[in-house]
Amino acid sequence: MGLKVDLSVSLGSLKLRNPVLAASGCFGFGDEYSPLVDLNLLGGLITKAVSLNPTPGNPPPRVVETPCGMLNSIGLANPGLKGFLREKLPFLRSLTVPIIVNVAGGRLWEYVEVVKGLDKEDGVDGYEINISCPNVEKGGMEFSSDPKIAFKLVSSLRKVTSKPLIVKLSPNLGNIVPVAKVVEEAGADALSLINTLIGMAIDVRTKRPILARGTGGLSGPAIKPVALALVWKVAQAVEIPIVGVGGIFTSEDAIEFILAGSTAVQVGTANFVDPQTMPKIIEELRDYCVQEKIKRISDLIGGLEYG
Amino acid sequence: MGLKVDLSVSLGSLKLRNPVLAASGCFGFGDEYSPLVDLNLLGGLITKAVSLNPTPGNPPPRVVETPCGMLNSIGLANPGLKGFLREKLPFLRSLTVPIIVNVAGGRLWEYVEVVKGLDKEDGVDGYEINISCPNVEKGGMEFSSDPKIAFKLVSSLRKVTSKPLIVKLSPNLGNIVPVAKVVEEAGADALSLINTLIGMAIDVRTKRPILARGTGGLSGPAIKPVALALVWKVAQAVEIPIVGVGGIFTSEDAIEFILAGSTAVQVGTANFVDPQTMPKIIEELRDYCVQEKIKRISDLIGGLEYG
Amino acid sequence: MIQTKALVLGTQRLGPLFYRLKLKAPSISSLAQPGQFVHLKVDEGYDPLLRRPFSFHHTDPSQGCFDLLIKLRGKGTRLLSQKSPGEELDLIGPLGNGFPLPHSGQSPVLVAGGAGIAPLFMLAERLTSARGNLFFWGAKRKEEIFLRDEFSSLGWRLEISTEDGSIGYRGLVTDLLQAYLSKAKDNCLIYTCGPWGMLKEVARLSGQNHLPCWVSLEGNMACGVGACWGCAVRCKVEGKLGYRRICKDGPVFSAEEVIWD
Amino acid sequence: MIQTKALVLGTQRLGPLFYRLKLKAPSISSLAQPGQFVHLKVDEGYDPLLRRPFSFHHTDPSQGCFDLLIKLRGKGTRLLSQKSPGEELDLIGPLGNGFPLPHSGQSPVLVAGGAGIAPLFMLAERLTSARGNLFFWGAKRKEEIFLRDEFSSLGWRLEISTEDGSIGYRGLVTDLLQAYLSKAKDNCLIYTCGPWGMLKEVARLSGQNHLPCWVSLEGNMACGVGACWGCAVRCKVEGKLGYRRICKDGPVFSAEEVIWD
Ligand SMILES: Cc1cc2nc3c(=O)[nH]c(=O)nc-3n(C[C@H](O)[C@H](O)[C@H](O)COP(=O)(O)OP(=O)(O)OC[C@H]3O[C@@H](n4cnc5c(N)ncnc54)[C@H](O)[C@@H]3O)c2cc1C
Ligand SMILES: Cc1cc2nc3c(=O)[nH]c(=O)nc-3n(C[C@H](O)[C@H](O)[C@H](O)COP(=O)(O)OP(=O)(O)OC[C@H]3O[C@@H](n4cnc5c(N)ncnc54)[C@H](O)[C@@H]3O)c2cc1C
Ligand SMILES: Cc1cc2nc3c(=O)[nH]c(=O)nc-3n(C[C@H](O)[C@H](O)[C@H](O)COP(=O)(O)O)c2cc1C
Ligand SMILES: Cc1cc2nc3c(=O)[nH]c(=O)nc-3n(C[C@H](O)[C@H](O)[C@H](O)COP(=O)(O)O)c2cc1C
Ligand code: FES
Ligand code: FES
Repeated sequence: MGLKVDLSVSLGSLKLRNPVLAASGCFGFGDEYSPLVDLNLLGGLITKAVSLNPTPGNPPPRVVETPCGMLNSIGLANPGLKGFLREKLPFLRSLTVPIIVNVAGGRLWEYVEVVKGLDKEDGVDGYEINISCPNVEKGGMEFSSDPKIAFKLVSSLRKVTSKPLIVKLSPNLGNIVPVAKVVEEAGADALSLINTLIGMAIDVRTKRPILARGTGGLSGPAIKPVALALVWKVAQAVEIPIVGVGGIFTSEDAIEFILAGSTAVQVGTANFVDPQTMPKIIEELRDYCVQEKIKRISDLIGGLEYG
Repeated sequence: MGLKVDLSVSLGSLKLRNPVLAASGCFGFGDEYSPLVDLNLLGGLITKAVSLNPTPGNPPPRVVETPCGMLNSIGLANPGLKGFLREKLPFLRSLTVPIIVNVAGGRLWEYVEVVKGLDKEDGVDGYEINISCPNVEKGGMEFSSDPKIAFKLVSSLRKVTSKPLIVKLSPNLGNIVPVAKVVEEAGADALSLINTLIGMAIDVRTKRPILARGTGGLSGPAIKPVALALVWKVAQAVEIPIVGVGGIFTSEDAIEFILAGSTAVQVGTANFVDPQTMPKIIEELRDYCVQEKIKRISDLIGGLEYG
Repeated sequence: MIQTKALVLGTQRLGPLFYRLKLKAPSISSLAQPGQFVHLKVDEGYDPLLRRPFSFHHTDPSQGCFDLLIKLRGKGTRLLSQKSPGEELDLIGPLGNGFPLPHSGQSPVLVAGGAGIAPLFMLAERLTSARGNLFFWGAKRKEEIFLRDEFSSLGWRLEISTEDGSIGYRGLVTDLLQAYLSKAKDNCLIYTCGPWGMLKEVARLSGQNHLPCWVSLEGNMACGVGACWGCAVRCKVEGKLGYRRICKDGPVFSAEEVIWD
Repeated sequence: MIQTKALVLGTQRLGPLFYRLKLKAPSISSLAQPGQFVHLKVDEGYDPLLRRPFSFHHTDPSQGCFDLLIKLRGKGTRLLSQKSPGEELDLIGPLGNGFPLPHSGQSPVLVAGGAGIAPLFMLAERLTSARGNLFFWGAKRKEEIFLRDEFSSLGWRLEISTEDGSIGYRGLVTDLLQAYLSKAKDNCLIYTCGPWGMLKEVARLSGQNHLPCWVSLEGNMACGVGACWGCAVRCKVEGKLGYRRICKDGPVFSAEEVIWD
């Protein structure tokens, strides 16, 4: 079949050669997976969260398998802004794919400092602002559970960078739409949906929670239906692009998210199960477009037929 | 082993011979499963939702499998109060186990009418008030998403019945604790946690949602970690008993919920997968207690060791 | 209705998309009627989670056995195709109402589309008095047609259509039926099973010709026993628009009862 | 580090709780070092979801093969025990750092608890110059002790303890170690693998006797390649409390590095 398919999509000013990104925390800083995967095939790479100061993370156990999913309470373990610049960025810079740094913080000014500290750096192509991590005491969820605080955070960041700002929202909210709208209004270029759901597992022999912190974040195929429903809902409420994430393991999963209104998708837990997931999905998206005679994958975005 | 184990637990004035109940909507009105299961073994049976008027339910498809779960949009299909009294109650009355009627409505007064209409009936041992169904336009979620409305509903019901009132809450809320507290204050005897999570599945060939209504309620093992985390959280905030539900398929699952603070548990989706699930769990709970030298299963409630 | 373990006796490939699964479960085998089905757990564990419904395709109660005829669709049907003799499957059955048998004087005509052959073959086996009658079977292509020896030994006249014309009439099975009915048979009783669009057309042709017609429907199921109302299909219920359960009120319905659009 | 398919050559029961899984994957086999592990996908599908880590137990690079020694625990290890020759498993390996070999003059002493035998057996195979040295192995009961012929042909002196005394010394393997160390061996180098409580005691005894000690740790893993920080273990890191990854910085650590309480 001679059809040339255009897989590229845009998140604000950020152009991706294909819509498949590595999800934050599920692909480290790229280097760990480079022996197994040709990173330059990806649409982009979102780093593990970077906070201002080095963060050791939570006590173990930090992960446990659940039915079709896993819980994690990594606790944003990361080398901090300086450590990132010194140890991680040089490798990332050597790649030809867009690098999006996932930014986390305990206080508003910490987010601002991290973005400021990264903004002049070559090789940082955008930010994913993590206001939705269920595994830290401060920050994280707080910022996304109150629209006013979310507005303030995003507008403060908007002032210090002109690079693409993607804001990652939590599914652990009653109604996600008000926060999504406020974040859009504050100048975000895109939204990532969703972070993990709060979950728990108990060891019936020891009568203790399996994760040292009690609860953790649920990811994997188990949460796909929840993520998809939220993407669909938010896509009808905002104009900015959405990056869908949650249980994407196959190209069909990716297409479901795109049809529901995602411009791009992220692959998280699936990388642990099969590091070849992203290259496979990209290849199969191309095949799907050829079969369905879709010239540009961007024509599929929000293409759900309903009602 | 000669140890005699006491599996009985109490939900307010309702005494159950064991803590395993059939979840609403997942065991019909009992009769459908009676050829396969000895219903009198159960701790209790919660009926499919009963509304004031007969409800045909939603257009098909109404169910679809998802990873370790399923989505449903049954839409509270039921024969209505009169149909229930005429067609379903006589059979239920013939059983020796407590019958809890799951009550749904579009408006506050409809809930009140249903409870009034059932209250004098022999064979109705309590109510589970469904203020958490994601699959109907009116009622359902509304009642649980606003603490004030939830308070009004439960106190109105409290006035018309002295039978046990169990209120079933939705996981699709940001913070479930305020509603839980308000419902307790309004006089509920117990809380059921959780109803289904909102989810979606898309057919990539037809580009349409698989469920005719777009979204549906996610149940099954996939949601167990979420249910468990909510039970644990609410158990620390209220005094009244909690009935845990969400992905319980094995006796270990049931014990996890009991340790997290459930007084009783409900088995839903598992009945579809294996109708023997409830009798098996009851048997295995007994074995577990013998092994662990626990005389009364009620000693396990909230027995999680943490911190 | 019984829940029991069935022993896998073997699987047999019938072309690229179909296979026959031979099972042994005497209690089920002796009760099974054409048009009824079993609801079976494909595998231990949670993936796939729900049971899968399959019609009885052939029974041999004297041996305590029965066959399912399965078309490869997704995960569940693929896993089933890989079962080895000696494995066990948990199943519930017989479920559903089954095909009502013809009254004396009625002349049954069977119309199958694709995998719809599964229950109709068993019906053909039971309707021994209908030898010489017509069995229409439509498929996409030659490779999806099989069982021809079985049909000839049953004594039914098999008329085949394929969409690509690789065997039999080129076109839809409903074209064959239409042609046949145009030569009018007043005492015909039509039985049909297959994809929705085909059933709808068979229902239309039957109605047009004032012939009674039994359709066997498929739909996503959860419980399979009538408890969850997950398998609802829009029907005329006591004159009004309502729903019926495929698993319990069906899978066989009168074509007139079903709301087709 | 390679991701590849491994061919199942067979499984072999070793008592009620253990079995050996023989795999063929030449690229992996030739790279494997004692103490390293593979991360493997037990089954297609989502249940179980995550890969499972297993240490190399024995390698035969000339044949492109290697063995895993697996203790039945949950779903994953049960499914693996049911694999048939000819099936394929997706695996990633070799992973982790492996055991540092002894310096000349150091006399290795190996201490295994339960399934901890798996990697230590391969280490014993490689340390041919240590023939005659001591290998301590503790288990619950007789049925969990096997491989005795293999040990005698390797030339190691196997000292066994069981908790119920059904074979060897009755008590804990650390009692045996303690007794041995009390007769002091200044040039001992201890290697150990087993449950956390046992490792902690071995670490304590080593410290007390000022002996170097390598421990191989287990812990829940997600990625297995160092990316997720899910397998963290509390360690002294540059003098401070910190975390190390079992999969990447380990699974072998110096006993002094690990924070045991
Ligand atoms: C009463 C009845 C009798 C049937 N008899 C036969 C038969 O004899 N031979 C045969 O090949 N098939 C038959 N089917 C269809 C068969 O049940 C589906 O093809 C099968 O469930 C698909 O499973 P899967 O895991 O391979 O597909 P998937 O597409 O992976 O299944 C995903 C989900 O969709 C459901 N599903 C998908 N397609 C169908 C369908 N057409 N009908 C019902 N559920 C579906 C599955 O049950 C499952 O829950 C029958 C269906 C019904 C309702
Ligand atoms: C580096 C390393 C090497 C290992 N080598 C061996 C070996 O050679 N032989 C052997 O029998 N076992 C070994 N183990 C332990 C083995 O990985 C677990 O027993 C196995 O994962 C249990 O899987 P399951 O599905 O049967 O158990 P389940 O309890 O059902 O597993 C549930 C989850 O817990 C995890 N889990 C449970 N127990 C352990 C454990 N002890 N360590 C790590 N994860 C666990 C599983 O990976 C899974 O995610 C090793 C572990 C590690 C970390
Ligand atoms: C081990 C692990 C670590 C994660 N760390 C982060 C993180 O640092 N920042 C963040 O925004 N999301 C983090 N996430 C969430 C993922 O990026 C993703 O939103 C979530 O896992 C759902 O997608 P999935 O089901 O494909 O994994 C983490 C998830 C996992 C499983
Ligand atoms: C098909 C189906 C129908 C349901 N109908 C009702 C209902 O009528 N009323 C109600 O309160 N909950 C209803 N539920 C929710 C269940 O009672 C239960 O809360 C939920 O399924 C989670 O438990 P599970 O994972 O064990 O199924 C229904 C669930 C399913 C799957
Ligand atoms: S599948 Fe449950 S009622 Fe038919
Ligand atoms: S398992 Fe992911 S870092 Fe070790």
